[in-house]
Amino acid sequence: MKTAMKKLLPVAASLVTLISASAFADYEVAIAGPMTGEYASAGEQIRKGAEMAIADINAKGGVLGQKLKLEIGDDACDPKQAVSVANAMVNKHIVFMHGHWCSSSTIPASEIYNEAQIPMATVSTNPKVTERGLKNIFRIMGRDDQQGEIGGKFLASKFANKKIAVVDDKSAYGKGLADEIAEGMGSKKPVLRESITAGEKDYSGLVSKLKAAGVEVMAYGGYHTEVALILRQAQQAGLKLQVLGGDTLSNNEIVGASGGNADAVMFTFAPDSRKNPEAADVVKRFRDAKVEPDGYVLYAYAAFQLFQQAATQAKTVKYTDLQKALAGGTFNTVVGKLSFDAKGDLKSPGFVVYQWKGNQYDVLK
Amino acid sequence: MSALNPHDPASPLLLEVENLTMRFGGLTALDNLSLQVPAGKVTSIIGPNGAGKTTFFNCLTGFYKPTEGSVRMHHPQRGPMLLNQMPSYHVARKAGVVRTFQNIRLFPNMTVLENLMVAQHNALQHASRFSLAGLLGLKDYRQAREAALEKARTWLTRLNLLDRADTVTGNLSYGTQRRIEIARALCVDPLLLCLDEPAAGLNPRESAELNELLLYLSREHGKGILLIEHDMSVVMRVSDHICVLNFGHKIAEGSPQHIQQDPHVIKAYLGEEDKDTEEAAA
Amino acid sequence: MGQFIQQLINGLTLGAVYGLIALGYTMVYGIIGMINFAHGDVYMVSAIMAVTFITLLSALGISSVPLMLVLVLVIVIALTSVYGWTVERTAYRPLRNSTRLAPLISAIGMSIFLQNMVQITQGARVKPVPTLLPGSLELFTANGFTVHLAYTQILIVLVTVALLIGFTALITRTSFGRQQRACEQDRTMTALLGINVDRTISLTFMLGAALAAVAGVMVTVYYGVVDFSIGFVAGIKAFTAAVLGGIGSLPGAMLGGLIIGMIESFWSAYLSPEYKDVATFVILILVLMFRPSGLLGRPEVEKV
Amino acid sequence: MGLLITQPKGAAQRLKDGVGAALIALVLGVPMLGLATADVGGALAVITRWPLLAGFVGVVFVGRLFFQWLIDIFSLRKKRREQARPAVAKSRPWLTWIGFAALGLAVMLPIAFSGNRYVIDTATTVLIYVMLGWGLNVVVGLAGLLDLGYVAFYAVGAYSYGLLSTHFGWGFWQTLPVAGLLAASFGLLLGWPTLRLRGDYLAIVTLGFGEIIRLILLNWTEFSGGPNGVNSIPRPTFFGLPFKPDSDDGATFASFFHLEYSPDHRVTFLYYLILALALLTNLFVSRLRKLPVGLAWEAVREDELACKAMGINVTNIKLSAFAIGAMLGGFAGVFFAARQGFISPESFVFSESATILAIVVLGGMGSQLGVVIAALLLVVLPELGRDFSEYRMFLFGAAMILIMVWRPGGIIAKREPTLRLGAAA
Repeated sequence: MKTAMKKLLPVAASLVTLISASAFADYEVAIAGPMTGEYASAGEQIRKGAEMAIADINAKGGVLGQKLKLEIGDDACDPKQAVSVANAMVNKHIVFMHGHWCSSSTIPASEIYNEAQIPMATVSTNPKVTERGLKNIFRIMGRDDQQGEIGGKFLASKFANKKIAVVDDKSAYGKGLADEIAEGMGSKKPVLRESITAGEKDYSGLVSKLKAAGVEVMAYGGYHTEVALILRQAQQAGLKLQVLGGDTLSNNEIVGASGGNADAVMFTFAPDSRKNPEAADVVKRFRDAKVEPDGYVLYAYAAFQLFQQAATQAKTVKYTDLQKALAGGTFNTVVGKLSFDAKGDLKSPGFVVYQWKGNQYDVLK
Repeated sequence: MSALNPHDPASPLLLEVENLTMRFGGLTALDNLSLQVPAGKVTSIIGPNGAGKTTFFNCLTGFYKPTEGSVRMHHPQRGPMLLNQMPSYHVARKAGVVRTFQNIRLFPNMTVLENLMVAQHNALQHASRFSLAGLLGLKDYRQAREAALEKARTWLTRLNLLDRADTVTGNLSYGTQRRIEIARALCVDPLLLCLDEPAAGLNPRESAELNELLLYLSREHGKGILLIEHDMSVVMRVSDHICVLNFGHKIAEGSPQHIQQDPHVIKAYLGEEDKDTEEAAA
Repeated sequence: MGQFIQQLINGLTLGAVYGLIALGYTMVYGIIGMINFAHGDVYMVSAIMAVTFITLLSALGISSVPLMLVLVLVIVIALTSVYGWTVERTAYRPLRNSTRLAPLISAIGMSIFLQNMVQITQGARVKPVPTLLPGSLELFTANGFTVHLAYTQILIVLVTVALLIGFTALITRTSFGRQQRACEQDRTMTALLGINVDRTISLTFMLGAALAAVAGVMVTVYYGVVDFSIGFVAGIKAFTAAVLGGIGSLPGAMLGGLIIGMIESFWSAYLSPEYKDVATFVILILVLMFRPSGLLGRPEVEKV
Repeated sequence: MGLLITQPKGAAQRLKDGVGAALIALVLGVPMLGLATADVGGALAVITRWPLLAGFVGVVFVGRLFFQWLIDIFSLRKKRREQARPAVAKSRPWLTWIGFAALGLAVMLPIAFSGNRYVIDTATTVLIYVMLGWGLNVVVGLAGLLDLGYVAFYAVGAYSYGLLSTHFGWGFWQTLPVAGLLAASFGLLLGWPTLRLRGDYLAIVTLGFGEIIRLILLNWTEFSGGPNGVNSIPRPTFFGLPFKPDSDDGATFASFFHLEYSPDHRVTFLYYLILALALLTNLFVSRLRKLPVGLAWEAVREDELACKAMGINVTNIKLSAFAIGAMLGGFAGVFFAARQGFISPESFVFSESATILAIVVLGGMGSQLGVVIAALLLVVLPELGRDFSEYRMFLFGAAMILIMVWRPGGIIAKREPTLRLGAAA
């Protein structure tokens, strides 16, 4: 026990300075998500949306007369970091959280927010997020089982005579979604059920497998980068492939990345809020600021509208009242009217199938 | 080549090498070598560089598997055993044949004392019941450890290293490191000690001490000593028996006096001219 | 049959890319005996630069594909070599005489640093380039499966073969190659012979980076999409390839790359793609159990 | 670019050196800072940022001059110090005192920061890494075996608890020894065929093994939950008293001690739990190090052949290091699963192994106290960096390089002898 234990002195010293730095005057609100790492582009969308929302709210006098101050937490989609971010946020006495983004981060982090009685609005789509009986969590987007079902039914009816493969990227999100799509297809059975490893470059093995099986449509659970690569490689191999995926394929990176094949991509997503008349003003200001408000940008904006309206109704940011307001109310946001069921899921999630056309996506009739 | 018989009742046969051959690809490093090493005597292997001396040690101690031939150790308690079929650590642990290295191989970041304790690993590990007794600090482990320290202290004293005991070995002078390596080998309790050029790099006073030590070990402790050495002042003074190698062949064997007069040896060592003339004559 | 040939072609291309990156690993390992974990990120940096310069040159109106490729290769190789040099100079040279693990850790730090540097300066979004060399040869059709050989695949394999031959000649025939091999054998002795060891090591790093740069440009052209996180996976695969082939051996690195490319290609086409990395590593472990120095590595005889 | 060994003296020389550095910075900076690509309507366009580049080159120039000046001063001092350094290994009692002081602080921390769960939770993370570092230290620091797949054993421990507790209702304390043994067996399984490989070949094999374990956990959904991981892992209880709000079904920690329920109780309890586990680990490893097996580990690291010549079965010694390191990693994994309540393969990726290895090497191989300091640095630095958002990992990478270059032997580079003749007498 001679070379015994150590730790505290420097941690303590450094953390004291860290903590004393946070102020008290304003309401602290927070976003959390992958600001670094592979999925950093989603984090960037959330940040842009949140920053605009906070600026707008503060310009109009803030919430209950207090200005909002935005804290940004980076979990890099790593569950362990997510827990750490959650603890840090609790310590900063935030009154509202928008996040996290990856379901695998949202699930462990939400337990900490729940214990600390902090309401949160998330866009994580994994069903488990709201299935654990936590009262503080509100999902402002649909669930994978809902979008999977819609996607699956769409495939089964529209491509009744074509061979369909179901592929996922082995992420919790991708696999969950792909399973739901396969189930949603009902009696139409996929000819192939495959998984790939995200983060690689070469999917020619998958492509030639699809080609050999005569697959024309691929249902995909996962992120847009892999879809873009698969499409490029399919084109190279002389395979005409259409893809249907989930909300993550709304990322406009897919247009350039798929090398002109994006038109073959369909995806399920909540109704496009950019076309919402109520969002027109906000959308314009995003575009003026050179930010295309696609993907999660408007959701982040909406999350703080939600908070502002709920707090105004409750006339306080105390958890019990705020939670009650969120659970019971209906809120007008740039992504439409939001209200929640007992689990905290959206009452009318409404998924729509979109297709990319050029560098825009459009509802597919 | 006189068939000098090293057997006498006071020095029983320890090691018996028969027809040992070691080939590396096309190169024959040892060619049909036979040799007997008794206990309580110093047997030296000499020969020019590249004669196969170190290869011979490597074959004895399990580092190389000889191509042909056998190396038999006559263990006084455990009976005969074939070293050429044993893994190297068994050679030291079971057969009691322990070597040193030509280019010193100490544990350089550990202290002298720690080096000596590592050498007693097997006994200590046994006493610690694979660490269990050691973790609990049981009495018989503590006693074994005391005994091991005592042994280390004895050899440190004998080799004049006591004041260096707590020094990191890597920082010590070459001559001191040589002595530590011998002390470490002695802590394994060898029956046969194989020393690979122990006098290399020693100053005259240190080699004189080495002579004395070798004689002490063989005479007082009855250890068999197998010595590879270039320093003839050491070899001639301490050897009971000398075997001369050249290009993997044994070219001569016998007492120091005998070897000093052997024409083959003189030729191998000095005789470029002799060789040329002989070859020309042939 | 058709699918088999197709996967052979795909595996060959993939293997060539792994091999190119592995060559850099193996050269660096050979000369200073360290695993350069940042090598994959140097490759990533070069791919990002390739995107920048392809975009820039097309904006400047260069439309000839061969001219564009040559220009981009030259620029990216030159710039990446400077990155390779700087990495060695700042993170490894000060550690040259310390323990074996110190440079390994500083390489891991360098890998994190480069990856995040690119993310900050170039953004996190994936970077696409338009398909430069579209089209492919239709080789034949068997059972309704048409085998395609893309022009970029031909390009990659040709470039790789040329580089392998060139580098082997460089190492075996030139005085730099002799100095390089001398440094591998015994750095102190080489220095005593009046050879500038620092310079030789720096040059080796630059050459390794140059090879990574070629791989980076090829990947950009072939796959068309790169981002700041591609270095890690590529680095691990190339490292595996280098070890499989016998680390320190140039042909070994290429062979290792090809084998891994083939395993991945065939495993994902005929078996389950999700276990292809498991297959790669299991084969690596098996090979090392029977050939502890890799396929073409010289068996290390410890001198007693 | 400021850390080179060359030391030009004259002003002209320094200036030249600074200009050289600035030139290189210019070349490096053009493609990364000067030029960038941005997405404009679905296609890329190049944007230029020359002022940024000019600023960077300027900073490098000035920085280089300044660093050279600093380095000249430091290297002079270092030389003087080295000349004064004696060869005999001196005992350094102050290290022990630092150890005890740190222990005292560790025990006091939850009291000093009561209610601040972020600090306590971060300290818990530090302690997990300290424990992992001590475990890996046996393998890398003592036995000198480069293990790049240590996270595999951590995963084995975590999944043992995750699965045994959710499927069979095993408790934390029941699982702990089982998970340790299981992890140790995995260590033997990996070590037995591969330990004869030389250093870097062993490294890649361990890396591969770590990946294999992760990929199996990821893909074998029926067994491990696949990418969804294992959810709702029970938290450890305080001798059977759960940390829950008061309810009708049985006593809770709060009700038993007549406290008002607070989630902080559990956080604090977890902290003390890992502190105790870490202390036990430390005690265990420090004792082992002084036993024959510990000495043999270090001897194997120093010179395998010499060990064989001493009659030591090197394979067994290496295996024992591997198994014990794995077992400690398994223990840490059990705690990790219990603390997170949720585990998935994402927590057991290669970069985790790299972090643990970095802790061991940065701390100074074989040094127990060094591991603590390095774990603190590597956990707290990124935490402090949270305010820097995307610059966080960038600075972290730079810090790793700087620390290594500054202290190539690790923060505590010097080895303490395990026994002394003086003390033993």
